[in-house]
Amino acid sequence: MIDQIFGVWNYWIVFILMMIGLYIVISKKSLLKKIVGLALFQTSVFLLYITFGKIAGGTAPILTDNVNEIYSNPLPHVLILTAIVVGVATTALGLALTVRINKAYGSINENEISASDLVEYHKKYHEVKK
Amino acid sequence: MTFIIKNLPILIVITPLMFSLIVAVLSNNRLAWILSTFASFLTMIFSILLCFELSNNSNISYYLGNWPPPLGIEYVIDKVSIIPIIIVSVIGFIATLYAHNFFILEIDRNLVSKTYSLWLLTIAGLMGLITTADAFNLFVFLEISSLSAVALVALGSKMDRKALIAGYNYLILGAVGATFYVIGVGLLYGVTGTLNMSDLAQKIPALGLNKSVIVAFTFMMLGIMVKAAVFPLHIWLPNAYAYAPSPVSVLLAATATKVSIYILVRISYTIFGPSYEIYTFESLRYVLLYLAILAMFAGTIMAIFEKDVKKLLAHSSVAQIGYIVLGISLATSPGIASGFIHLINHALIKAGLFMSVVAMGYYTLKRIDVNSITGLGRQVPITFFAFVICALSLAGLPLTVGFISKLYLIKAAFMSEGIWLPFLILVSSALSLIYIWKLIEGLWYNKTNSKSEKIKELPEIYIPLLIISFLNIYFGIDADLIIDNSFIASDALISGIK
Amino acid sequence: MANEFYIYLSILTPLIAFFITPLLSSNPNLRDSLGPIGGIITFYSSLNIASLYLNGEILSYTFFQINETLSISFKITGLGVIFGLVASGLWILASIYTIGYMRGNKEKNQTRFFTFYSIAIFAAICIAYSGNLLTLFIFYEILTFSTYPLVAHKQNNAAKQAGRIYMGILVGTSIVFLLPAIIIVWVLTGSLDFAPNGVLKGNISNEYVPFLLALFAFGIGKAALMPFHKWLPAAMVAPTPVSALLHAVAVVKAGVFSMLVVITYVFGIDFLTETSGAVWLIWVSSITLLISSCIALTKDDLKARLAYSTISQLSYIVLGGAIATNIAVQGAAIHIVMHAVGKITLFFAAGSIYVATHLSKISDLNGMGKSMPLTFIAFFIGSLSIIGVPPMGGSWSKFYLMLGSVEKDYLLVIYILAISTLLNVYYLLEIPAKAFFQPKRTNIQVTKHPLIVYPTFFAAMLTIVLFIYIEPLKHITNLISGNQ
Amino acid sequence: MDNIILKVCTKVLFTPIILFGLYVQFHGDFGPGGGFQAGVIVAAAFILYAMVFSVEDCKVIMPPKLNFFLLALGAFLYGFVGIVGLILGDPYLSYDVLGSSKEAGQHIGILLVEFGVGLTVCNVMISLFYSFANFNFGKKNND
Repeated sequence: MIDQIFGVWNYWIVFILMMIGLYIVISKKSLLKKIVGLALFQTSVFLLYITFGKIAGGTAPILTDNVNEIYSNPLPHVLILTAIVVGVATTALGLALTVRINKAYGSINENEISASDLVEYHKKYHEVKK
Repeated sequence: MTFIIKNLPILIVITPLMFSLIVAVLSNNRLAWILSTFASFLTMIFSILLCFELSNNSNISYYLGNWPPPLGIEYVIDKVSIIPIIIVSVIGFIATLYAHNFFILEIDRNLVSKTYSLWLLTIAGLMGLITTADAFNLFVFLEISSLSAVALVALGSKMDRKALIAGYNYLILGAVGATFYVIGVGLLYGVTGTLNMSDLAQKIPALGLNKSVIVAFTFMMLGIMVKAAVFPLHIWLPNAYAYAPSPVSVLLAATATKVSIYILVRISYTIFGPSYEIYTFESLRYVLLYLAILAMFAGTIMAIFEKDVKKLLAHSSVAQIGYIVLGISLATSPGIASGFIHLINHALIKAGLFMSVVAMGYYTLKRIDVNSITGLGRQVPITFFAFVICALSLAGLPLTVGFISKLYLIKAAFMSEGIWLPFLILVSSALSLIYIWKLIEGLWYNKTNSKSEKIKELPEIYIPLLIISFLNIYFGIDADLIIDNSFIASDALISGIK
Repeated sequence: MANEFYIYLSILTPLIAFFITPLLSSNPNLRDSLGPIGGIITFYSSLNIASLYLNGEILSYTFFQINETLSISFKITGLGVIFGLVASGLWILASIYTIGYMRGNKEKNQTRFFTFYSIAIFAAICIAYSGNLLTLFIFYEILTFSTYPLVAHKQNNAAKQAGRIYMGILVGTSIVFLLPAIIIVWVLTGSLDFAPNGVLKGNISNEYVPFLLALFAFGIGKAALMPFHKWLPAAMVAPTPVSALLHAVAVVKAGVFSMLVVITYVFGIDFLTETSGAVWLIWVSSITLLISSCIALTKDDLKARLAYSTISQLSYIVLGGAIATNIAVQGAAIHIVMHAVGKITLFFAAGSIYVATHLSKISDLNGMGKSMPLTFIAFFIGSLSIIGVPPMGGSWSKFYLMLGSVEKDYLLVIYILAISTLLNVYYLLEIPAKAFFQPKRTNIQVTKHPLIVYPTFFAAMLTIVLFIYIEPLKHITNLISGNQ
Repeated sequence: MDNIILKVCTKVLFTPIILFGLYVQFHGDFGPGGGFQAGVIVAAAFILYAMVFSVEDCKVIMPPKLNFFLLALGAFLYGFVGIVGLILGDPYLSYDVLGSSKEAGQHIGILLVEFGVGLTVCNVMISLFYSFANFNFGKKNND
């Protein structure tokens, strides 16, 4: 039982970070905070991959004269390098959109944005009625 | 020229990719358009060549950088993946041909060439998604295509600021979906040590009822279901399609979700196919089935009450995705084949519908909603004609592609589930007639006491439109090509299960 | 080869008219003459097809093979010959009449009207000669969609509402009921072709037969079985030539024709008798027949009354099919012809009254008989034919229907037929009676158009001719169920 | 920022940072390093310059147009090297045929590709910085 909890503590961290990130994405009204949550969520996945790749006592996988040296699996790291780039692109695009939204709506709060869209809709509707 | 034949699987991906980089730095918008059209034309030619290549052998496999799998990345083209390849390349070409007038109207002039760059990048991403046989590479292409698609959607903000919100929601949901997928891939990699799809398929059955694999399967399916807009994970779709710049709506509606559905099929049948009894539980099949039925009705009913025409079409897309997923969830050869048939046909139908609706918006310079279309049909007769053909095709009028897909879908549903399922399908498609008819009627009726002038229709807009409507009819009559290939594809998938 | 040429000719003529008509919009005379000319050509080829059929030659032609089991193909059947003759023959009359009506009434968008008129005829003839269920379904739907612009020709709100009901019921039923029925047949038998004694025998267990038949019966909304009859009265907003086309020639006849085809060539009369799967249909059609006759009594609008009368007459034909004996089906097939001629007379008359006086209420027609004697005499003759009084053609079909029900001992059906005949007498003869014997109340300007009056009178004469000249028709109907 | 010490230090450090970036770039062939790291390091030099002086000054030494061009060029280089291999008769992204021997080919290929990566990463960083640097995050500006 203790092993179940503390023996795999790295997975617990991944899991907790993941849930925090997802919770932020779902619950926060601020568009900026959502992106922060998303970044956290993605980072937790990076950790998950790296946890797989790590071998206790292993070093960087660089060829040396010592044939018996233990080294970590390099593939997850490479994959995560790609995933980090993707994550950066996502975050950058999200931030850029947030900036543009702020410019267009004067707010980055979801509720205020939908309220102002509603106002716009009603204005248009009344114009049609006139 | 043999190196072209030899390298076709990668050429269809890198042609749009490389051209997107060239187009990005151009300052002349027209030149950017010509180059993009050329690139998408080349892609289409390569895809068609690939089709011929494939008629000789059952699949073409390509090792990137000469690294053999499972170490290297493998690209595989087989009888299944050729279907979405043809859809994306043909629709991509027609949409690119069609795009120019709209982009210079709807987007800031100095952004047009970059828009084309994103556009080609989307096509490249979609092509990569289809061809790759590496689970992680698939994630990269998933993000390439969806990030560029998000940027394209957000570019609609010059016309309507809601495009920004639509793009933002698309981004967040898409990123969560892709991350879900990558979690699943990570878990699979953790237990099998490989990322190659066929290698995974070989190793998973040996693991039995491993919890990691079950969780991985769930995560991957969920992630792709978000991308494929399977009900109820579709909420990003209507706004994204509705507020994107017009050509982007055409491209995305016709291709993006189709490719995601193809991946859904790939995951559940190719990767988990050999261990089908263990992992693709009967229950999951039923989850998909019921979600598809809900999607059919929810999408249709939302479309009936929707005023904005582009959004209406997007809601109808949700319903149509329901039909496709329904066919696939039947898990029989005719079922999957009918899913593929509708995959192709719906791409043709929705491309035509979006093209004609945005053309009307272009001519009248305003957003098309149900009230503003009254009498528009006589002002733009050619566009109206194309719209009617595609709309009737959506409704499933005989001699159009919509009828063929409905015929096979109902047959497959009847053969595996009995009468209740075809009945539900038909009720929902009869309901879909309501919104189709609302549009046709609105376009056809005259405005009360106002003489409307005829609008001069532009050949560069109506020629691609007429091509699409012609295809809608042609493949409704000569449906052999689509039907046969869909059955070959579904048989190939089903044989993986056994 | 040379014989199949007649199939091409009869199908392609209206199609060519459809393509040429829009090109001739600047020359109304030439455009309008296309209708009668096309009608004569089509009728000529239909006659040839009929005589070839009587000589025992089976013409068939596959237009397109979609895959091994699906094809768009044409094949001449006994019922098809009858329906083809009716559709093409009455097209001549209707097109001449239409010219007069459209000009006399100064309607707008005449070119569009004629264009869709010919495509509707095209669809009707294709239905007549269709060789399998898929072809039948395809042209059934095309007929629905091509008649929509005709129904909603006036493009006002009333037309919009009516058009919605029309499309909603016809397309809705065909998608929800007819299409699955066809697919069930396809799955069960692996083919959709018509066969002289049905294809379902041995492929379906007996308890499902009524169910499948119900899908067909309600799916063919054009047969106007209750409760899917509403579209017919709704479609009355259309110009009268359209009503004539819808109620006498193309649409409703396509519906009952499809019903008979399904009963004889898909189920097979013997199979239905064995399984008694059509008994429920007898009662449904009888009820439709009675109720719609009663509703017709209450209608004061002339066209609405005729519409409900049509619903009840259609039920005769369905009833004939449902009784499922050779004689009853023969009666039903003859009734297709007789009712077509009779009802087109009545609608022509109604239309000429409308063009001449702009009256549409029955109560306004008092005493009009003196100012338009020819029209009302035609109306009277047409009514007698519908009622079934010799020497009008309608008597034959009722005679056969009664024979059929006697053969099967459905005595109640005979009573119902008798009651409905009495109702017919009341609601149809009331109109000429009022016109001739009531004093004229209002002073109304009467303007006649020769192209309207003569086709009307000619149609009325045709009902008498058909009574005498019944033999060839009997020959054809004898061949319907395959026993030479 | 008008701090003279910072300005002088930046001017002195600017070149060594880029040089270090290049070192990391080309060392990546044999040891830890490579395009990603090098790109970020070089970008850091420009970003430092922009922070100490001003974004406008930085835009003089690295105009946004050039920045965008180099960004595309880097990615293009990556793809193009692959295409060269493809034309010479090997699959895409196979570098064996680029040199006289397999090793030499790999060497040249990786070098070029990593240079492309470095170029792109560096310019992406700079352009990200440009697009966010001058933005006013206050309430809606009434333009």
